[in-house]
Amino acid sequence: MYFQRKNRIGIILCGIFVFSILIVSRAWGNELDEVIGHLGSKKIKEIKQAIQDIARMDQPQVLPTLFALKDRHLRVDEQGQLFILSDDETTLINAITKEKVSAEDRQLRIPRINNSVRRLLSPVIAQLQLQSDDPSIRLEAAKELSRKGKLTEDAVLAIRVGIHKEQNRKIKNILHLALARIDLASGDMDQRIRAIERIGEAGNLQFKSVLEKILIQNEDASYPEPEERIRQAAKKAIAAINLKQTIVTQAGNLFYGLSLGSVLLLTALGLAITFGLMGVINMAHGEMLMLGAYSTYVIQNIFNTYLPNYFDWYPLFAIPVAFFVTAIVGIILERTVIRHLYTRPLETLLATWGVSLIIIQTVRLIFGAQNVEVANPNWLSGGIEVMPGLVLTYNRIAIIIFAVLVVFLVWYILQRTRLGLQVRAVTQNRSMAASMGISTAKIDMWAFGLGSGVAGLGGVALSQLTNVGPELGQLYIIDSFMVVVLGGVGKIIGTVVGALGLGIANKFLEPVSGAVLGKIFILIFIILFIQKFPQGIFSLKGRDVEN
Amino acid sequence: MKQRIHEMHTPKGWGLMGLMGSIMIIAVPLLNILPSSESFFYIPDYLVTLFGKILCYALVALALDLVWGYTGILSLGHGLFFALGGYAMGMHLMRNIGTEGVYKSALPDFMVFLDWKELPWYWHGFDKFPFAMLMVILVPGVLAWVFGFFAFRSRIKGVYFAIVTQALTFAAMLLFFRNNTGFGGNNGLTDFKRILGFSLQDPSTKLGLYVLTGLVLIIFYIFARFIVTSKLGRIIRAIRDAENRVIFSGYDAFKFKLFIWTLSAVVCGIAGALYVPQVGIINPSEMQPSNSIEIVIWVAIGGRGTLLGPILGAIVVNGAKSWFTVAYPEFWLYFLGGLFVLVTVFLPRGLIGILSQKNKEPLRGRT
Amino acid sequence: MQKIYETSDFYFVAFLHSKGVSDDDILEQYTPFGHSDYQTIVANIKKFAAKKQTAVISTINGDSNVPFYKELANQGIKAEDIPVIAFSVGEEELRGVDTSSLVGHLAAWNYFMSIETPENKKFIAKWKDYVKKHNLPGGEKRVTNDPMEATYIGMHMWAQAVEQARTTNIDAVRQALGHQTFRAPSGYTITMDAKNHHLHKPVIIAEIRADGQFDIVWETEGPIRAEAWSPYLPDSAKKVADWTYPWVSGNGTEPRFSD
Amino acid sequence: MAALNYIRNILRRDRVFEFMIPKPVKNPKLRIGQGCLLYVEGVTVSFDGFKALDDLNLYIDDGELRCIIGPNGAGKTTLMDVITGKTLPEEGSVLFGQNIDLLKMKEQEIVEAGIGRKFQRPTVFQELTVMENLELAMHTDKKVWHSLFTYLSEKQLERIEEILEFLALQDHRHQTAGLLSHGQKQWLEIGMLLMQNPKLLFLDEPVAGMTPHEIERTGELLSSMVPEHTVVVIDHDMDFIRSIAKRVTVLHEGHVLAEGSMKDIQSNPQVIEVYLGEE
Repeated sequence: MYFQRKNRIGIILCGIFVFSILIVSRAWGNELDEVIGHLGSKKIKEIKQAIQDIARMDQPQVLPTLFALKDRHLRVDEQGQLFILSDDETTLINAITKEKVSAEDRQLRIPRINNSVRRLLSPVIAQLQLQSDDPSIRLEAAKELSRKGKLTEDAVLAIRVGIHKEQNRKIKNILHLALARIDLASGDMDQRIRAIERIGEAGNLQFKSVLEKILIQNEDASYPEPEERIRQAAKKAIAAINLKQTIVTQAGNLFYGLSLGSVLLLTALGLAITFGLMGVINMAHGEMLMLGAYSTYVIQNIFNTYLPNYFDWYPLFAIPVAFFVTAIVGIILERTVIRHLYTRPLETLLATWGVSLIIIQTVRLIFGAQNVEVANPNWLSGGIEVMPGLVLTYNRIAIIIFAVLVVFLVWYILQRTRLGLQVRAVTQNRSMAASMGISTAKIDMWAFGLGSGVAGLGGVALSQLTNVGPELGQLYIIDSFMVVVLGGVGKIIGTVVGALGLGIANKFLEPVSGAVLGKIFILIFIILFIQKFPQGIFSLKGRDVEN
Repeated sequence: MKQRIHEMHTPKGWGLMGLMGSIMIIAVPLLNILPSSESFFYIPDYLVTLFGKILCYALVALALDLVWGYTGILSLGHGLFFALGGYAMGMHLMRNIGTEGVYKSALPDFMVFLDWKELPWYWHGFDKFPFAMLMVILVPGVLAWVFGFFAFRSRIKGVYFAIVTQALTFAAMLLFFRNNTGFGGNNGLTDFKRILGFSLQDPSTKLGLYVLTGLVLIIFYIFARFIVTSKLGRIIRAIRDAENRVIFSGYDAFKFKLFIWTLSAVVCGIAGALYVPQVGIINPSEMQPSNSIEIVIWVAIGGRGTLLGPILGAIVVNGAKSWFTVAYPEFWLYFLGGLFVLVTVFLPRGLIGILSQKNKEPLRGRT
Repeated sequence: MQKIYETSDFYFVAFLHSKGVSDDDILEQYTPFGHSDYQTIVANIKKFAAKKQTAVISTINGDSNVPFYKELANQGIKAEDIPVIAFSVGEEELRGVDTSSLVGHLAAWNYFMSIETPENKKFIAKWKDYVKKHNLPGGEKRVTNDPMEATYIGMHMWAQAVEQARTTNIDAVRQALGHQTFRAPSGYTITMDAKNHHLHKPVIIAEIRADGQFDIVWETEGPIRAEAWSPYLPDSAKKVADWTYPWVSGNGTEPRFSD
Repeated sequence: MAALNYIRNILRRDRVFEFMIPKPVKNPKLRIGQGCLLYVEGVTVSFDGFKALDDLNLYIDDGELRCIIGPNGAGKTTLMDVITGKTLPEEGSVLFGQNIDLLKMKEQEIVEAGIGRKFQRPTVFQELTVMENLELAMHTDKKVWHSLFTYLSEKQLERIEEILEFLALQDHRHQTAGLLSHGQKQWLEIGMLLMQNPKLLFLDEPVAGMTPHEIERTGELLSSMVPEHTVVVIDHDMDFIRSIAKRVTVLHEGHVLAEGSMKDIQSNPQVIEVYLGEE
């Protein structure tokens, strides 16, 4: 075995890659099939051994079988033959002979794997993927390998081969980084220093402890690492990692803050219209969010049943549906309850609280008291690693963009349309507007519908982040009011600044004080802030303020 | 003096009040003690406890009516003062368990559980009943005074005030949820054994607490009636209607508001202190914003600015809750929500308004 | 191995200390109730895990689990890198989550719906019938879980005890309850401890599957005798729980009414 | 400079940290010299850069009936806000008599010192009876505790009756104020001011919305109040002003444009241009 590997290195160094692979695969043909067969073993130990053997043989054609094992699509019949179940779960493909068979009438067993198998499996898959023709697959594989703390000899070998073959600089660098830990221990001084420099450049936190070991002092103040140059390089690299991590942390906080702020903004924007502009203290606002989220849930189910191929696009369809559903509920609420209360604004608080209880109970009776599942579509799952240690998740990014769009929509409607003009006129001087021929009742209705509809949009966003249940709205109602009051009633820009400010402040505070105290501090800050600026950040000034 | 008594109630009103008061604190206990448990008139022990609990709520509603119904200050945080009074009492009861707790330690059980070695400084003194009672009054009182001082000084009014009080109780709830705050965290304080040497499991102690609650309610009702029929009562109503005019009539409206606000908080604290030994537990969920809104509901449904209305509201709503949540649990929220919408929209003077002529007049100037 | 706590439990930390884990290797994170923004916490977990092999012990309860798991998945934390073990997550909790990216995270409980025993098949079938008959929300997707199984066992044992005692008198039933056995859906015969009235149950650790069900990865060999008090804590070890007739004691150092 | 502004802000009376301001002497005795009751000097107030009052000077003599007129936005209401303590000017001084600095006092202290104010919109306590309205306005101890235990004395009742008669509201004494007619509300408010026994009275548009008959009656009422009280009337209604005015001050863009008898004012070309000319 040892001979063969050494032989292979020799061949590789000669650069005759294709040829070598051909030879090797031919040489291992039967043995490989046998190893693959062990993947279906009943014993986890044997499965692990098989994976290790596969890593040694380095044959990418095993990949589909490995994926099937990982995703529980691998099946074993009584004879121990392996089959790969297709995605639609109708057909089986023999893992070795590749022939198709029907999924019916077979007693099949799923090989059991656990985390220790997966830990073994992922780097092997990555190792095999390094031979892929698709650069993006190679990139992901390289990243996966560079993340692993310990690499097997086979993986190291595969990486060295990969580096040699690789044309793409980016992938090459990542592969070098993956090897850096190994190179650190190499005998070649230059190689070691290069490895340290690479680690420093990459700035990954996981290498910090490795570098710190180099700098450990013995009790007699001497260093186990005798080379001054290495130590200097390590120091520099650690400083670089620290700097990068500080940037990552702060950039992370900023992003998290923006994202939390956007969520707050989306939940509060509808309230900024119904409460801020119209003066209705709408305690059922949270339930509008909840209805928006449930609308998303219903649309998701419809797509799942009737349009499974377009499932990924259900949120886009849910946006207008949620808007109209909640807008209609809002309009009904306005026409039946709120219009009686415009002269008694504080009492809208009481009546809408009653309405919120009724909505919650109705949703409970229809959908049940438990949470319902709203799945992220593929394009909203996962995230992009912009820096090592900082993942921007797609759903958060989408929500930030969505918040911008919704703010723009609200701004446009209020400032650039006739309806908006009339809404502003009615909210500023009801009797004057009425005497100018504006139907205040209609404007109230549309404005409340708009506010509720925007709350529904907030609900769509929330459904992608958190659980959807009847009590969803209750969690956000207090925060929403805080944002609007902080920003200053009657100003959409105040709500925007208030929401983003609170979100960012919260996220910079959270790592320092913890989530619980952070929240308490924010609440106390708001209480104090309102003492000092009773009208919020963007207050109306002048002599009408008191009224 | 005679004239003042007359101003507070007509003779008929005093008579009616006396009747209701005696039903509350004489008839109920007698029906609990005298008839056999099979008798139709027998009031079982669990009902006495339930009544006692509802009377505590009535006391809170009465306190809120002073600030909201009469002074026009809507508080969405009165549950906080109630809970603080309850916690002060709970701390006393907790210390009174002595070494009979689960862990046989001199420390309260939850501290042993959290591996605390000694009593935090703010728990000292609570083993003494008079000190604990002082704290029942001082803790909610001082908090309300400080909060009111800044809020009223900055002329925070209406919705803003309501929302800030809501933030206050929410922040306090989060604080009390933490184990490290030292009040038993999520579980709060419970497993009480005795008060002033009387076992809390004993039905006679519960009856005694019920009668005490009834007495406190009657006394405070008379006191509140005295306040609202005094010149101060007229001033706070004037503040509700036109605060600027009050100021330009030479009154420091700020001080009047602060007085009535602090008084109201103290009464809530006392109600909480009476509540805790009867129900046997106090935990942060009492500080939930929705609890405070429920207090507002009692007052509004009963009829604010009437003193009697809020008491009625607390009894009706909580009575209905006890019945509904057993008989038709899924319709309780419909009932409460619907009642609330209907009362706010069509009966702004509440249930009591149906009984009095005044409901026919439009409600003016109130927010 | 290092551990991270989501909401703290004093006992865990004490247990870890007793196993020689230093405070440096423990990161505790608390959240307010109903918390839904786990960005910072998940980022902290990642940062912590960059240094050493890390496992997360989550005592998050109820609704907050969904946003937590979503954030974990979206920030790319895989079970094989940083496994999360939860004590109050079961089939019902996962009903609101897309579990495909949570595969491999762990849960510890006494029962899982995926247990393959005839008793469990019967139990699930009964539940499905009930759901259908009462037209419960969720319909076909409804699952069974540990608390349901516990209630099922409890009701049956109580009924057995009542039959044996021939009365519903509390003390008589309580006395009859000790020693009751019942063939539980988990496939084990569950016994109520005659002395402390706790149930002897199996402990099962299972991995989350992509379909929201659990794969059992480890289980005790048969039911574990229930201890009323922790033998590891000196204060607790002294205590007695003894409900054997005529004693009545749930939380004392000696049985009450022993004569 | 920014820091200085911040500190100045903190020290402002209408802000939170009031306890940092030195307290004025409580209830100083009013000293009037040279017949002048109120000195307003160099007062400037601005809202968001707009100067509502711009270096305004105004002097009111003891016992006179002064009318202040001016187009919308001239700063009339702001001027009253400054004098009665509702708004704090950036610059300037306001002295009541020779010794009372109004800028250092709270609204209710200013009232106590003897300055009454009627708002533009009638603000009476809608849900209290006419008598209760007058009772609350009465010049007496206005502390919290005192209010809780006090009764109306015979003498105070007499005073209330006297005012009721003066206002011709005897028949309405037990009616809630909200049910009064608009004119009656205005009178009730004037009556409430009189109950305070003020030295100086500010009336913002006292005849707005009144019938001609009511206007006439109000004019008589006001005229009968001087010289016991010093009365300042702010109004638009030129006929009404003409009927009562002895001295008139014209405000324009935050400062005094002209001052003199009604005749002088009517012939002042500047005034005609900015104000009367519009009519």
